[in-house]
Amino acid sequence: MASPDIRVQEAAFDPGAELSAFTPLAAQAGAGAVVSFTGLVRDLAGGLSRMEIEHYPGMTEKALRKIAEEATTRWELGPVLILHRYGAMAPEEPIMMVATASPRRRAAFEAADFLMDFLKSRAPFWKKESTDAGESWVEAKPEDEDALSRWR
Amino acid sequence: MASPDIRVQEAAFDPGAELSAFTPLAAQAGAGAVVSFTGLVRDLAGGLSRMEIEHYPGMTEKALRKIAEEATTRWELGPVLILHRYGAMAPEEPIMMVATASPRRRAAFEAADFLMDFLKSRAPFWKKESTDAGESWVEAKPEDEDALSRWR
Amino acid sequence: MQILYFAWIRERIGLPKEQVRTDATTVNELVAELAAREERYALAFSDLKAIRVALDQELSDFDAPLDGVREVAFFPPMTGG
Amino acid sequence: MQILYFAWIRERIGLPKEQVRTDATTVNELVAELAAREERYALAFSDLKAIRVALDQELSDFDAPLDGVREVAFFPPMTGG
Repeated sequence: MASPDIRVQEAAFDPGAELSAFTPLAAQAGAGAVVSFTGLVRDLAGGLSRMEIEHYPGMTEKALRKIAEEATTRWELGPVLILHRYGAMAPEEPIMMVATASPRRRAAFEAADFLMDFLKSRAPFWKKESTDAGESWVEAKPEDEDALSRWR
Repeated sequence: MASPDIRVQEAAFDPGAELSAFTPLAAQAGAGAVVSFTGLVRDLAGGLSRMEIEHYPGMTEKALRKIAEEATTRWELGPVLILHRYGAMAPEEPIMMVATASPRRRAAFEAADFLMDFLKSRAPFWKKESTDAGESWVEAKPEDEDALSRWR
Repeated sequence: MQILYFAWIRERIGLPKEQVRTDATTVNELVAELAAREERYALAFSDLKAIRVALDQELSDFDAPLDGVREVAFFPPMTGG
Repeated sequence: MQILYFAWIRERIGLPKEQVRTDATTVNELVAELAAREERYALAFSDLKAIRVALDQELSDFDAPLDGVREVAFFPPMTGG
């Protein structure tokens, strides 16, 4: 199996272009099921002017790789993609994406879900929102930490 | 909320191009989470030369629309896409795709999973595989029918 | 009444659809009528557990009444996705 | 030992990182030393439940030993994805 495609980048990306590149790799690996998750900058309170993501350069790729490897030991997976941006981004822009592929649809779904749960709470990214009212760090939700218990 | 985008077509499609078109609609609808599932023709036994999908023209779109509407009543969803091909297709080609969008990632995942479970067992499509050994209709798996009980 | 057949049921019977006059009041009665016609019908309907039925394009049951139904479709369990 | 701060901890302390000489044997001892330095450190470390620690880029605990550790990072719970 190919090693996971892990990218941590400042540049914007097109989720569709990523899925176009990913799908043939999945097919060639014998997968019949491809699941993708894309996270977008959302203007929750209204008036969001931008989102800034800080990360821990030395640790980030390592943490993502560990999460991807854990997924590949749990499920029969073809290629795995994890792509996460840092820096400044505007509302509605894609922040990150994961894609999984498997011979079985349940495995593809579960693996993508797993990657997202662990990425949320175990990969060193922090979001800061800028609105008319000022800047504030997004607080972690208790349910994000709780979600990890689904995978024990 | 926009009505679900339901397409039943013979023509090939590009899952990436679909995701590129879907993602901005999701963002504009206030969704922060986009999930896609793509099904590919898989050469299970080796030697698959083609897959043929028969469907029930009058019923198919109606059944897909009903499944999509059930999903939108269960979860807070932005746009919903269900695209399914019929006719002849080659190994590794995309057969079908669903995409969901929601403010919450769990809702986007669950809705896509739900759409797939119901599409598998409640939408009138039948697959026939052609190999060197001849043609054969793909048999429904008991676990596909069982999967529906997850959503009671 | 229009009757449609799909997948291997269509192949066994050798027809995608046909117009039928019937006094059957339920799907089960209709199936019995069809199966009594010819060997190929009997063969197609030999295992009802492997067959699904739709009445006017809605999935239904074999004991459902046929009152007012204009289109009956028989097919194997679906295998899309 | 290199110490890194991220997000609001970085902002409260006013530094992304610093080199520190310490005899602390656990993360807890190191935190106590830092908090004793100045008000801004005390403020940053006032609620340890809101802080996570990584030792040499692996998530760790506050009672973990610092033997051989070269890089300690303090940050709030992650909010990526």
